[in-house]
Amino acid sequence: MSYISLSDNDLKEMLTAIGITSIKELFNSIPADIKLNRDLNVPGPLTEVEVVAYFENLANKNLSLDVLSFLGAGAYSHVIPSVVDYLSQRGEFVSPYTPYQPEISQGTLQTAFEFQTLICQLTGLDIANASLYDGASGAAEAVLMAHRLRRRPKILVARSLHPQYRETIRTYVNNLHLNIIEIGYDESGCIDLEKLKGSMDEETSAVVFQSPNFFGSIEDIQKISEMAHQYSALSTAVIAEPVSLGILEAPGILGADIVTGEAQSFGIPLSFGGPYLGFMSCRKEFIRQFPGRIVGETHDVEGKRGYVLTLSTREQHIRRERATSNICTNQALCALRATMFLETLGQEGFRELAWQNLQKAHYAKGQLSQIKGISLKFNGNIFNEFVCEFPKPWEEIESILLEKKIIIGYGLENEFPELKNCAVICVTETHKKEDIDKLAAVLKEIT
Amino acid sequence: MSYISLSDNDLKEMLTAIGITSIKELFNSIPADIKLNRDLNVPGPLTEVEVVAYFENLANKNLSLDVLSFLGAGAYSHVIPSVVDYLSQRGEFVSPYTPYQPEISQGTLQTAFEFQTLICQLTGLDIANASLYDGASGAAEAVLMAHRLRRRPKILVARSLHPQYRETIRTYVNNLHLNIIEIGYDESGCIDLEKLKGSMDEETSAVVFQSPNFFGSIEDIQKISEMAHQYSALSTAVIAEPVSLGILEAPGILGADIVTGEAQSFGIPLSFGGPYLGFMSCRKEFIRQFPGRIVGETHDVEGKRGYVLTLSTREQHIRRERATSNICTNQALCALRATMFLETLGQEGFRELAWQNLQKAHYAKGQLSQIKGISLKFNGNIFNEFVCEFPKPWEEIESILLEKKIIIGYGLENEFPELKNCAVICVTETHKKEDIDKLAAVLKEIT
Amino acid sequence: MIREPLIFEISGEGKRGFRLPPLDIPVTINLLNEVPTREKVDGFPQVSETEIVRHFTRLSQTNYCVDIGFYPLGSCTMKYNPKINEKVAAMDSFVRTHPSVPLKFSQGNLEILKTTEELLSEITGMDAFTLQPAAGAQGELVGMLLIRAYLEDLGNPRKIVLIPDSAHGTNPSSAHLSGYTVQEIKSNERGTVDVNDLARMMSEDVAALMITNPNTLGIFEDEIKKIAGIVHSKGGLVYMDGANMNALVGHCRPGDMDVDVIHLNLHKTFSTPHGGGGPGSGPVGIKSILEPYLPVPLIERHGEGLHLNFNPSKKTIGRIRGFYGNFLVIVKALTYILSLGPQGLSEVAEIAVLNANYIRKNLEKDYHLKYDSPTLHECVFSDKFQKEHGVLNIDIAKRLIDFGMHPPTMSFPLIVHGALMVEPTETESKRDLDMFIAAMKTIAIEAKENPEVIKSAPHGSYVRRLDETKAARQPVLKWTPERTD
Amino acid sequence: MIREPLIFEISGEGKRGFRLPPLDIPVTINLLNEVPTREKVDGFPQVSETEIVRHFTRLSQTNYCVDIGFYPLGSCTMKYNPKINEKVAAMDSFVRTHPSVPLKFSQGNLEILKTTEELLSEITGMDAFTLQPAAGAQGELVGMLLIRAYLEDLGNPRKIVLIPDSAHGTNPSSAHLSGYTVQEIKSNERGTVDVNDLARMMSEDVAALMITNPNTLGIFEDEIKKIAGIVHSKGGLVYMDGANMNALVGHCRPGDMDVDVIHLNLHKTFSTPHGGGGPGSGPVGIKSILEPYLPVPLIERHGEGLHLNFNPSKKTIGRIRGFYGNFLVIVKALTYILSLGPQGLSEVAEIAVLNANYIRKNLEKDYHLKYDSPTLHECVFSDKFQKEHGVLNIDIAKRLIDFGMHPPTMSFPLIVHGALMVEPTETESKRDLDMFIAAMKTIAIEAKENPEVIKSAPHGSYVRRLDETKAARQPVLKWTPERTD
Ligand SMILES: Cc1ncc(COP(=O)(O)O)c(C=O)c1O
Ligand SMILES: Cc1ncc(COP(=O)(O)O)c(C=O)c1O
Repeated sequence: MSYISLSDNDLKEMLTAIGITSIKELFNSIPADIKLNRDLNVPGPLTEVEVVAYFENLANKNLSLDVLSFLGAGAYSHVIPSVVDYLSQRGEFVSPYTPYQPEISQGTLQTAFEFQTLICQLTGLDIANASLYDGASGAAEAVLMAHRLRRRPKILVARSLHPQYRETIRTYVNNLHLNIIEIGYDESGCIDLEKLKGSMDEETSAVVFQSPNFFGSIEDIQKISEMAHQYSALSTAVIAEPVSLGILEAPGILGADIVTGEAQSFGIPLSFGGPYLGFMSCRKEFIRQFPGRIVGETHDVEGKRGYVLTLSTREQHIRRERATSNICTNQALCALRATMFLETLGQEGFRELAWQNLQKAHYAKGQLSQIKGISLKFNGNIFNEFVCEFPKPWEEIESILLEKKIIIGYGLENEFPELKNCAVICVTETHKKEDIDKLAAVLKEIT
Repeated sequence: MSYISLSDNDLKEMLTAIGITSIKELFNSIPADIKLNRDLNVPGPLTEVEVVAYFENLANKNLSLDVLSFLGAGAYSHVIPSVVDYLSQRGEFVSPYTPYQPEISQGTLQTAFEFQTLICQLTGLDIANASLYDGASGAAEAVLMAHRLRRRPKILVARSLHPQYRETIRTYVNNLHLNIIEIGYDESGCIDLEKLKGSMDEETSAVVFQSPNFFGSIEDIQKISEMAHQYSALSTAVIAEPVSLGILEAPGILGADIVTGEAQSFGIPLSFGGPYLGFMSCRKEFIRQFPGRIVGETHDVEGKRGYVLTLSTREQHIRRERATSNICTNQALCALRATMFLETLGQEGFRELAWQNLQKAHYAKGQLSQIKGISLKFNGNIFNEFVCEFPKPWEEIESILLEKKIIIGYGLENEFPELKNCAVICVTETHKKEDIDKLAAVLKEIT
Repeated sequence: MIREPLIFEISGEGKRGFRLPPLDIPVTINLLNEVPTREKVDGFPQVSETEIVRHFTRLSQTNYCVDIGFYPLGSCTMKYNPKINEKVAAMDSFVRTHPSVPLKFSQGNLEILKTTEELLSEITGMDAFTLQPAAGAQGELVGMLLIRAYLEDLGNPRKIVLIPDSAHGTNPSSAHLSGYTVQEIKSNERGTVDVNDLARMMSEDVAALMITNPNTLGIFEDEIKKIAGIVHSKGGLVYMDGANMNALVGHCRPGDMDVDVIHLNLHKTFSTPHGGGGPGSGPVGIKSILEPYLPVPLIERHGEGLHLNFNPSKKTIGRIRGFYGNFLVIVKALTYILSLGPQGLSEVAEIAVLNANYIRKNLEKDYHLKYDSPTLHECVFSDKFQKEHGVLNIDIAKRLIDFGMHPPTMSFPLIVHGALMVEPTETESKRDLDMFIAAMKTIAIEAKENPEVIKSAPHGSYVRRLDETKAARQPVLKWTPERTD
Repeated sequence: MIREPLIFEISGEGKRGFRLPPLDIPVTINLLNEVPTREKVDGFPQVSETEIVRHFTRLSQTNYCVDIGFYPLGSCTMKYNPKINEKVAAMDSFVRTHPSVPLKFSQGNLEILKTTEELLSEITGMDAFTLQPAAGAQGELVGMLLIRAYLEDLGNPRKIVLIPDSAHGTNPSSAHLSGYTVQEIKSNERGTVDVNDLARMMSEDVAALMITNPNTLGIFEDEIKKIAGIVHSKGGLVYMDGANMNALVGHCRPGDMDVDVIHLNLHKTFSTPHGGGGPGSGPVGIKSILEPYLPVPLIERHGEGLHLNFNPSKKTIGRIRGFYGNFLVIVKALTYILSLGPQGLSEVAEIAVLNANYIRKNLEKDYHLKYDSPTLHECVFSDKFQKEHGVLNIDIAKRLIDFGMHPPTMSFPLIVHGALMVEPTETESKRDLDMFIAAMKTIAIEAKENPEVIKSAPHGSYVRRLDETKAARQPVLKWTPERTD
């Protein structure tokens, strides 16, 4: 299949108009010695029927049907209202570029403005951007921003922050030669507040922590922020499961200065890890150091309200090497989906969603913790994830459950050698009581 | 789920504005003795998640996956370009009413005008309407129209016309007390021209035949039309598989006066039988008796081209009991899909489609006819269907093949007792060589 | 705004919008030697996929629709079409089933059909349903044929069908198609059927009364039982046009009003989208006396399974279409019924009636209301006040377009001259209702102060007022290559 | 036209757009006793599903997009996005796989990723690819971090990155983020890298040259091998910004030009839609010397199966994001590559270049072209002629909107003042090109005869020219309940 729209005749007329006899002539500026004088070694062309068959074949290799999964750990299975798919696939949303021409991009821009508003409402902070790549790179951008704001060499990072986010931060800041100090966790699964206190000082730009954290435990944002503020370090909260914000107090209200995270939970399918949706918000005094596109409200020459990309003097296309971030293309369509998701659920629906996650996860936690041999690794408060320790090697547990068509959770020992035979189990509103009971029943049998 | 858009407060304000205290008061005009004083005994309400689960469960009961089917007989499996689904589901096409207000319905109207043009090009006739319910009711409307035009009591109907179409004609004209005479078929599977000739006379309004007919045989439209015209009866061709028109001469060119049929083949999925797409075209002198909506071109007050529903003095909302048909809502969205389908395939693609059907069906016919015990029932020219006679009882053949996950075709003996152990087999571009070879191999084994 | 050409006008040799996989069998030549064939379909366009997508995306944007805004087209019940309906109806298994598969391959589909029949029976209080009719008008035809078959069976199909003068055009048309002569019954000053007139006209020549309830004025025929009694007493049957069922659902049932036959429009009351003119679905509900006459095939429960009965009784009116009905439309309607449940369904009628009365209350001083009877889900204003300034209902309609709204129905009821039939439905927000009311009030003022602005409307649409007379007088019904435009 | 409110402005207590199934477990109260909670998210809207659908349908129609028309936004390669890509990427199995499933549950997905890596290597002539970067800019960062890691490994990461003055803004920004100081190289009068300037600036402090080829003027850097030679001779590496790969695909390969690292934009060359600003995908291709540094995880073939290697070598730059890349975007790009095949891909470049040259030829008398070198897939005009009449590139851009077209790029290259960078892409019809040419010619005439109509443009859009200065000076970045508007 080719997507060319020229007829045979058009082609001839255009060559004549240009004054050439063959398209090849237009490539004369490419030196002969670097021209590729053969066809690319690429399969195809495939027609629609063939390409669909090709991918159906691959899809079948995924074997993922009918499995009952309790995987979370940074990617969450939530309900998606039918209107989100229906509306977000409209060509007018899918096929424009970044809204450089606001007069013909109000759909994208107004939606982004609504997204920013929703993120501020969720996080309790003043300003939000129009999206970042994902939670991990968002965390890295937050560290860079905090460092630009405070210019101090020390960054405290909770070990209970998603390991991929920690690694990404490390990659992004590697050449800044910062002193990244990892702060462990205590028996609640939360950041070790004593250790945090001990590490915090005038050299510290920020403390970065996740809540609910990678183990599912809810951090004490207030305490952490107080400790940070004592040295005017920035309290940087990462939210990987923002459905929790339907029931947990806004981090900004509790003292966080920067809130960043992953909003995949908001209407973005699991998609084997991407595209997802990074978001970030902060206090308004940090705006000059804030990364990413921002949409603002203004008026047209007739006084009609409209929206534009604004404060772009922070950005690469104006400021070049002095930009607050190199980001250009972000995750606009994912932000659109998140906006649709949140607005469709609405205040009541979102509250209910959070509440059901909380209830179901606690029900599961209760059921599992009663099973002989299985223990809860941590005693902190949780939202929709928690860590279990199993009496048998994790690999064995995992594979026995797979035979029963259950993916029980995310094994921790690769990334946390100290958490042998432990796994994070995630329960959301998508799990029915019978799913949870089945998990418990199977586990009872095998432990 | 409810789709109400009033807030609690709106409701109060509206009651106040109307001057009542409860909505119930608005129903006072319904006498108490016919009020339903209980809840309807209907399940639900179901949320989206639940309703999807409900229907997935039913979908699974269909057991239709992975079956290799050679069913045609009035409903055909053809490729559907991805753009057809993508574009036809746009809210702007799906959610308007019939275009009574042309100024805000040009999308629907221009598409219908293009549809009419395509149908005229396909059928070789002057005018086409914007759609009818389906092929069967289209055939009935054609008979009614022919009778209005000729006012003669006799209608000759080919026995090789789709039995459902024949039955529908009978139902529609029952109270007109017409003399419906069935004309049999010969060893080619085509209408028995001798018998036709013998039955044709000055009392005949029309001859109605299908080509390719229900057995797949291509009728001699020219001869049939000549016979009809000799008595100025109307040659009425029914096309149930209009993909054939990509390679067969237009019936209008061959003498048909009315061409009607089923355009499900054009981008409409099989859908367990509906919604499908009836179409009709005829010579322009019949326009006053033509049923259904028609779109015409005109101009607006500024001279801009535009489209409107026209010639509505034929229709029920103007002419009431003297209308040419009672049709009101038709199958507009199906016609839109057909328009997209044909325009996407285009002249070349449509020719190729017809050609592949022809080739594959003949390949299959060749393979099957070589199998000992299986014989071709008819020797006529075919397009993509043909009739095989099996050496064993049809039920046995059908069920053995079902075990091999093959639906071999449409068994004829219920509707044609004279065709014992016969079935119509349909082969389209969707069948791969290996599918056909598999059918042949399995049949070889069991016959 | 760029004017969108006809696809034929951008066609060009060599452009392709789609390709089939290459033929995977040996080619045989001369397969159709004796048959007249053609090299290509003359005039068929050749465009690229890019051009197809732009053509239809641009065209789509010239359409107004329910997904865009308020659509108070009376009698059409243009409610919001839930997207979950579309999602369910797009499930592979529903979309891909061939209608002639062996029964065990379609048990799920048959269950959907049977369940819908049963639920519609409960909702309407009828004894049985056929889901076959493709739309309301075909439902009417089926209903009248059932009545005819029943009467014929009793010895005399009779000659006349009585229809109120306020009825929709399909009613007389369908009656005629069923072989009956139509006689009109007058409406009384309340806007309802004149019972005396009816009694006078009712005879043993009359096969049936076709009545719409609430009628097309939105008024409930409160004497319906009396009316039915009169008809029944002379051996006739009562056919109810159920297009206005949105006013009643959950509150009263036609079956309880002594109605013998009813059709519903699933594309009205049951939220399936209208698609710019279909596909719809017009199921017919009946009392048990009519059951032997139902069209074939019947869907029957046999123990665990479901079965299609193609030969239920000699009395059947026969077949009225191919296969079993507009299946995917029925899937959507069932999705809707289950989504709403009993309270949701009854709330539909409540809010539909509330919204209509809110509009009526707000506009009854500005626009003439011929009948002051209480109305349910719609009400019919007229242009009587505005006509004094030379402004007709069509002008008001066109002017509404400038306010971003769809106009009301104007083509009927014929008993209200210059009708503006307004049906807001239950899914509209107060904001939309208020915007409509404000627009109508503005237009009422404009009619006095600046009638020209109304008569030259619409001003802002993709095309302005179109010359419908020219279209009918010099019909151009297809594109031809000779044209230059 | 009705102005679309913010969703917050139509919110109302009691409206619901969605419902969850009821909780099916016993409720436990006081689960979060010690944790600060909230009753609700303040300010969150409450609207119906009807209102959601209308809100976004209406908003969508205020967007211009590729599905609507010509979008010659230079450097952005706004080609048609095939719908089959969307269909494939929407397959259940791709959409629903959790990224952390055991490997045997994702073999199909991994095969897609690996195949795409391999095909991109073949297309670009590079040795290996990582598909992780979420967009071009992240690709640049990864590419520069790879270079840095490599040089560090050799003992010295070096300090400077050279970038031509015509480069896109992300180039210097990414170089900076990777810890380098940026030095600009001048373009010569041909519009290409000044080789002498480069030779002068190249030193053992220079880590890399970031070059775009064809450059942002659309001109092929024909001395690329010489340039690479100069850089390599001092131990530096050559980074190529592959955003303009649409001009080259199938005709020459960066790997054959001695380029060491390249990023591609799948959302440009490989037809994945831009989504109003993403998601994109910016894969990075490398020569084998950089392989030890690739970000984790690597996708590796192990016999029959595929495997994710999270700890390939100590030398890896580490992780640059969560999981494995924008998977669904990659699925779309692979669909595109397979759909086109080798000839189709090479035709892409041919027609893209043809279309651009057709426009150039037709407009070069009307608009100033600073450089007269041959151009490939795009060309950069300027407003020099029009400026004499007070008309700037932005005015021309806004005026184009009135003609129903998207304006060209204006924000760069910085070396052309008042730039109008026009990239038509290969999917456009001659009719669209001709309409654009005609519009531009009309504007050129208007600039002389009626400059005001240009300067006050656009006239017909949903909003007219917006006050961007106000937006930046008095930032309003979210809705708050206090506002009245
Ligand atoms: C009152 C009434 N009856 C019957 C019909 C006919 O229904 P359909 O258009 O589905 O054939 C309509 C539809 O407009 C109607 O409003
Ligand atoms: C030349 C060039 N380089 C890099 C980029 C950045 O790519 P992205 O927007 O995908 O981050 C762009 C995109 O605008 C570009 O045009």
